[in-house]
Amino acid sequence: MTELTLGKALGAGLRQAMRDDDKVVLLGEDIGKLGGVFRITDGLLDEFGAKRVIDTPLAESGIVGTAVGLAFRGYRPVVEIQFDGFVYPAFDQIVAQVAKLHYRTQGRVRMPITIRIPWAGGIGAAEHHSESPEAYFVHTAGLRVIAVSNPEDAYRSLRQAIASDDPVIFFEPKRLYHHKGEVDLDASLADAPPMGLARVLREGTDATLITYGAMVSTALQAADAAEDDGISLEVIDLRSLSPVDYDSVAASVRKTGRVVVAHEASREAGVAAEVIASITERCFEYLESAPLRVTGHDIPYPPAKLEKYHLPDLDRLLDAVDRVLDRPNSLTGADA
Amino acid sequence: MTELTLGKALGAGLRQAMRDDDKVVLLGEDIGKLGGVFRITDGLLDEFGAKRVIDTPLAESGIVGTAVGLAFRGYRPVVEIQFDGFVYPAFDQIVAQVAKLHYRTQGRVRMPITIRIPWAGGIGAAEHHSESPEAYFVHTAGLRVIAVSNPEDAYRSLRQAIASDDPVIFFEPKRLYHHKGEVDLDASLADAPPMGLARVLREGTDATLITYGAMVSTALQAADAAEDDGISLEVIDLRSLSPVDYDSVAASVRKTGRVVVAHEASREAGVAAEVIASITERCFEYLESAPLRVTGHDIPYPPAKLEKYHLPDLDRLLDAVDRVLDRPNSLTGADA
Amino acid sequence: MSPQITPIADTAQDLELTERILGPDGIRIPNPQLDAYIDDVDAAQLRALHRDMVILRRIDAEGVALQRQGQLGLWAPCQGQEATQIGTARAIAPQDYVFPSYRETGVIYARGAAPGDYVRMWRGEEGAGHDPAALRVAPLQIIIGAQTLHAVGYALGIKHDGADEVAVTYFGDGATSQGDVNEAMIFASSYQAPVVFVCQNNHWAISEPVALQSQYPIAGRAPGFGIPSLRVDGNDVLACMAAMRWALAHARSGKGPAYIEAVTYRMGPHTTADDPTRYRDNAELEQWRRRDPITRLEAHLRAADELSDEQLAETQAAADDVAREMRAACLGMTTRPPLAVFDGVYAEPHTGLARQRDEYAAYLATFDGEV
Amino acid sequence: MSPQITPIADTAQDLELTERILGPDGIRIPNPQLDAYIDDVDAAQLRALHRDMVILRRIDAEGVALQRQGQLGLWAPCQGQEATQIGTARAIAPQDYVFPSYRETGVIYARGAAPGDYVRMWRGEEGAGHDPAALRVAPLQIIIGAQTLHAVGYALGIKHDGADEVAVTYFGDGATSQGDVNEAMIFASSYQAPVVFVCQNNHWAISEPVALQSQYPIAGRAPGFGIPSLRVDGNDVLACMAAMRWALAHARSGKGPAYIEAVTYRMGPHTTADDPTRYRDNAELEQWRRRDPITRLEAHLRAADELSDEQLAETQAAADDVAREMRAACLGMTTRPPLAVFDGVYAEPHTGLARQRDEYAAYLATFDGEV
Ligand SMILES: Cc1ncc(C[n+]2csc(CCOP(=O)(O)OP(=O)(O)O)c2C)c(N)n1
Ligand SMILES: Cc1ncc(C[n+]2csc(CCOP(=O)(O)OP(=O)(O)O)c2C)c(N)n1
Ligand SMILES: [Mg+2]
Ligand SMILES: [Mg+2]
Repeated sequence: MTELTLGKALGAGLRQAMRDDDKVVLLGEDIGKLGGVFRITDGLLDEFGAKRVIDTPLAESGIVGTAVGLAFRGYRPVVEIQFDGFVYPAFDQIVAQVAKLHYRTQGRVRMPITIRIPWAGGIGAAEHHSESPEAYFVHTAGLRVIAVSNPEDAYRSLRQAIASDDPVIFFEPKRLYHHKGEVDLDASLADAPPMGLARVLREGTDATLITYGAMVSTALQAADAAEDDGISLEVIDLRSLSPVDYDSVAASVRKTGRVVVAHEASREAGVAAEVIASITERCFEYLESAPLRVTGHDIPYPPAKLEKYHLPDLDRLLDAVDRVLDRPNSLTGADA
Repeated sequence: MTELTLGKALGAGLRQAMRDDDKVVLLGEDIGKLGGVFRITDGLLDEFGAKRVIDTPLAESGIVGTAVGLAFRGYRPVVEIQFDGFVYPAFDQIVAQVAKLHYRTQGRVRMPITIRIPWAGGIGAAEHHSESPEAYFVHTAGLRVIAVSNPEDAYRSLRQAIASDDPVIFFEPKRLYHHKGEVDLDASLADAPPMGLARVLREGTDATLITYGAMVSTALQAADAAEDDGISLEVIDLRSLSPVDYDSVAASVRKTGRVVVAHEASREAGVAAEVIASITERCFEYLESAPLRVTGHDIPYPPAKLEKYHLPDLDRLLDAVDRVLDRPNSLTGADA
Repeated sequence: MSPQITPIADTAQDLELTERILGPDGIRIPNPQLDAYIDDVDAAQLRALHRDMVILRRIDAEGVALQRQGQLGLWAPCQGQEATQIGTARAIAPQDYVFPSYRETGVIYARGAAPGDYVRMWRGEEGAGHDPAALRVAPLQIIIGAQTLHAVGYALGIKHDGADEVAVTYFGDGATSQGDVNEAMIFASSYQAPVVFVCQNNHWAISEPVALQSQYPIAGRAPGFGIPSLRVDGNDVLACMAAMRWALAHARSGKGPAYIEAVTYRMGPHTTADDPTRYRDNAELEQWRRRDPITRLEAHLRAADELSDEQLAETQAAADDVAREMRAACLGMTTRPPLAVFDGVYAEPHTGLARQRDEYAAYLATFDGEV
Repeated sequence: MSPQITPIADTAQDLELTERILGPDGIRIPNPQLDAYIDDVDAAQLRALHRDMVILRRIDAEGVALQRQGQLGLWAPCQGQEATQIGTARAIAPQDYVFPSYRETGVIYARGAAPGDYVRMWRGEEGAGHDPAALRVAPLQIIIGAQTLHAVGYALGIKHDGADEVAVTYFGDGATSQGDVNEAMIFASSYQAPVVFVCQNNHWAISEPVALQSQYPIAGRAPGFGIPSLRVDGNDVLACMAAMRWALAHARSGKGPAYIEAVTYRMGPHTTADDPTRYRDNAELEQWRRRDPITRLEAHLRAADELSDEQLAETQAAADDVAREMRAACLGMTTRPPLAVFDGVYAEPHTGLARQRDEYAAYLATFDGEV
């Protein structure tokens, strides 16, 4: 095991994937000499050369469209979108081409494209640098959507995403890039759990807290805090947002009967809505209270000085836990 | 009252809005001489001239970006996207500019832009001509989203959307363009119900069927068919998809305790997920069974010959009604 | 502020001239630039080009007829554009790969399409009418301009593989307004990718005249991006072939992308759903009818006594045969079963979709009286 | 296939020449094209331009300092680009409207920004640092190229209103690769809209050299779209002003869009988050330091004995004053209260958001000991 930051783990995952398969090529803005604005591709140009680590002109539709052409030719392109808010110019190529070409051709043309997106807020960034666009891709049939929350996951899932014959939108919580964790760099993919599985990070009995990405650590902190109050929370890291591993989720809900789903993205038609609708369909008779969402508000991402009033934090999670447990909470007032 | 098709009602709505306010201008591909591929703008070039009915070069990002600039100058642009599947090249301008400029400037710059989208399937069209992208826009804070289902609604809501100081994504069910209904062309907007309200189209007591757009008539047929079986369905046309009129929806659910939400769009993180998650939050104690979704599958829109196996129809609605009523259904088998 | 500014280049360049080899009357015009590119084309080859164009026109007419008879959902006629499509496509080598738009019936014909390939997509049976690997042609693209970037990516792959191949992409005059098409030129130029851009300027993008997209010759844009271009008479099959040979040779030799604008005319409606009388003059149509690409080559061959009545009749019969096969293939098509809607969404197993499929199968089964 | 094809235009046109009025040494070079555009510029005006550039450099340095001290989240330095920004912006009339990118500090300065306007956005207090209506400048745009289309739409409005105004848009060399920027040229040309495109080619798009976006002079693209263009020395404030006056006059007179590429250099990092030593040579930096726009104008004024030491000192003091005001405004800013996150999402009441706001207010209230 090696201790790595999440950012370095991603870099190691890219390196390993490129060593494993010489059809893997990287495309993106500033990924070459600079190593990307987050340095995820640092050193890869030196090791693999400019034919495999391709700095592109500044145009996201162009990047993804070029990746599609490379996939037609049998390559396995890995695209870096510089920041979450810059994926929208590529939306048409992703939704109308990447997601649909396999279906359009009845499986004759494969699109093993991985689109990496440094993702979400909490870093005090300027506008368009803190977006959580995952629901757009979850709603798009033909794509798989992964969100990682720790170095070990990052290393493994990125390799799995690249090895997958399906297109994968791969979300990297940028505020965790410098967080460290143990990674087994020699782990073989063959032994790894499939890419689509959720993970129960902490077992509990009173309520299930479901989230993904950077909010996983907030959820774990909430579970710690709740424990002090005598509440036992189960924490699930979804990891795969499409498909969601509903078997694991449902097993937990059947046990606890109470659910909070949390994410940074805004609420309307977000991932939490999907998870709650599915949980309700599958586990209705087990539910003891209404599953609740703790999410960003339905507002554009606010200016940096105000982002803490937008992002769900420990207290908001705990308040929702109180609500699903019918304990006094912000809506009932302290003495309900 | 005048009998008009939905298409003609939309044309009349545009005409009235243009007469009411000379800052209203139309932009789109083929909207001038041709009157649009669906002839919605037929006759408007003759009446208002080429400065107000503007044929654009073939580029959707360009169209919406140009509309943004016109809005900066105090115009009230109405954009026609030729078909639902062609809105994606404009996604960046819609999501990063149209939806956010008012917030970005703390309300100093208004974006009273209406984006009309001929929408959804059921007409045997080629690929990209039958998309239901509404959830993308519902998930985007800063936009309002309207979906009409009949001529009277179309005429009124379109004028309201154009008069609104907020950007509105306006979905027109293209398979209903030729459906007729009574329209009061002289109705004043001042007396009209606000744009955001849902409408109970049929009262019932056993279950609530919630939908919008072209599926409203399927839902009404389902209610007729259910009645023959002694089942009383309440049918709600959402009309506004963002915001959803949850007061009306919740009132119905509190009465019936059972809910089916239907749409053509695919299921994962779709509008039905949002509606069910919100209903569960608000009406949990009233629910007698799990709210269910009847939607398109999570697949790209299939080729025309197969679309009937994708689109929810009368029988799929009734099967879901059976499920929420705990009657024998496709999953329990006939003798459950 | 009186002085006349001379901007970097004069926008109204002398671009109205299109390259030509056959005049509208079929008489050969010396073309010092292009002649050498077709000096191997003898009478037999000219007859083959003629035959291709006649067959293509017949295929196109059959497509329209099948649509009118309710056998196809839609058809996008290419009548008038036969010289552009045949002339360029016949220059492409077997190992090259083509990224076309929806109107390139002639291109898939030249690449060896089977009779059913023309109609499978338009009939609504499948998303792509042909097997891309078999023809080395990507599925016909409906999203305007999207395929041009795919061609560039493919060409970048060719370059990195060191292969003796070229990627070719076709698109319309309207498409030149799309961001993607411009980005494609930029990426192609930046990577010096072996890709040939073929813009079929057929004067219309549905109801919009080309002047709305560009008041200047479209081919004039490419040089600004570092891409050499030619503007050819798109109704002159020889000029189209010669120009395409030039472009392919340029790309093949490692010099990067090349661009061709073929100036032609869409004689029919945009698609069978369109009514062009709403927006264009009959006079314009008549003018272009006199520039018909097939008549032109026929006049040339007839003048040289290289096309007999028997040969003409044989060609027409061959065209009818192809049309018959196409119709038979169309009428003989069976629609895949309902559960096929779930096929091919993903290449690998997908838990979410598997469940939806199971539930839908159970639902369908209720109609069999089964449970 | 031997003959040399002459494509439509030679891609390697004689574009390397940039228009100049002041040489790098500050000596005036006759420029028959541009001279007449600045024949009214006397020594007092030259000193004013010099003063603008000095103040701008000082504002920029203060921005960097404030960021380093943790007062701003980010800053995008424009050091090196003073002549481009001041020269062009000082040519713009009060009634014109500007659509800039994030780097145009000099443009909002020239449009009359208040001290706090420079930092409000970078500090993360608001989405836009200034009031667009007050300056007639749209919010600084971060999405590369998006603002160019807004300028075209605005210009179309100007044209339809029959107003004596021009829309101006600024963007970088990297931005020229974006679809939007190309679509903007197409729409502008098609509508003959009164818009001026100003590309600040500062040689870098973060770590990417301009050659990755274009191996040919960027100004060479515009003519292909029917837009006359000039390529000017972006470190020559007189050339920038003259070219801009030409472009504005062109647009104002109803002749449609015009395009300027100002060739300059970004002396600092891309933003304060960037480390340019990772990707560029010190030698290149040194070379450009010798072309400094302020030194150049100073040399010119000094040689003509039009800039005294006292005047220089006074200018520097004025610049320090502006910086002080800017710092004071920055440090004096208060952040809006938590519930302000809900303000301005919609212009009209919104039931969904009103409810979220109420719930969040109730939640916040729990921290006051209130219920
Ligand atoms: C992105 C997108 N926008 C709009 C359309 C609708 N549409 C289909 S064909 C067409 C005109 C295309 O014109 P052109 O590029 O000249 O090609 P042609 O049809 O003349 O061959 C339009 C607007 C589309 N298919 N895709
Ligand atoms: C759509 C989009 N993609 C990527 C980025 C990230 N980004 C910010 S600035 C920049 C480089 C811009 O270069 P250029 O246009 O030359 O302007 P300059 O920064 O040199 O002024 C990039 C890639 C962005 N802001 N927007
Ligand atoms: Mg055309
Ligand atoms: Mg730059």
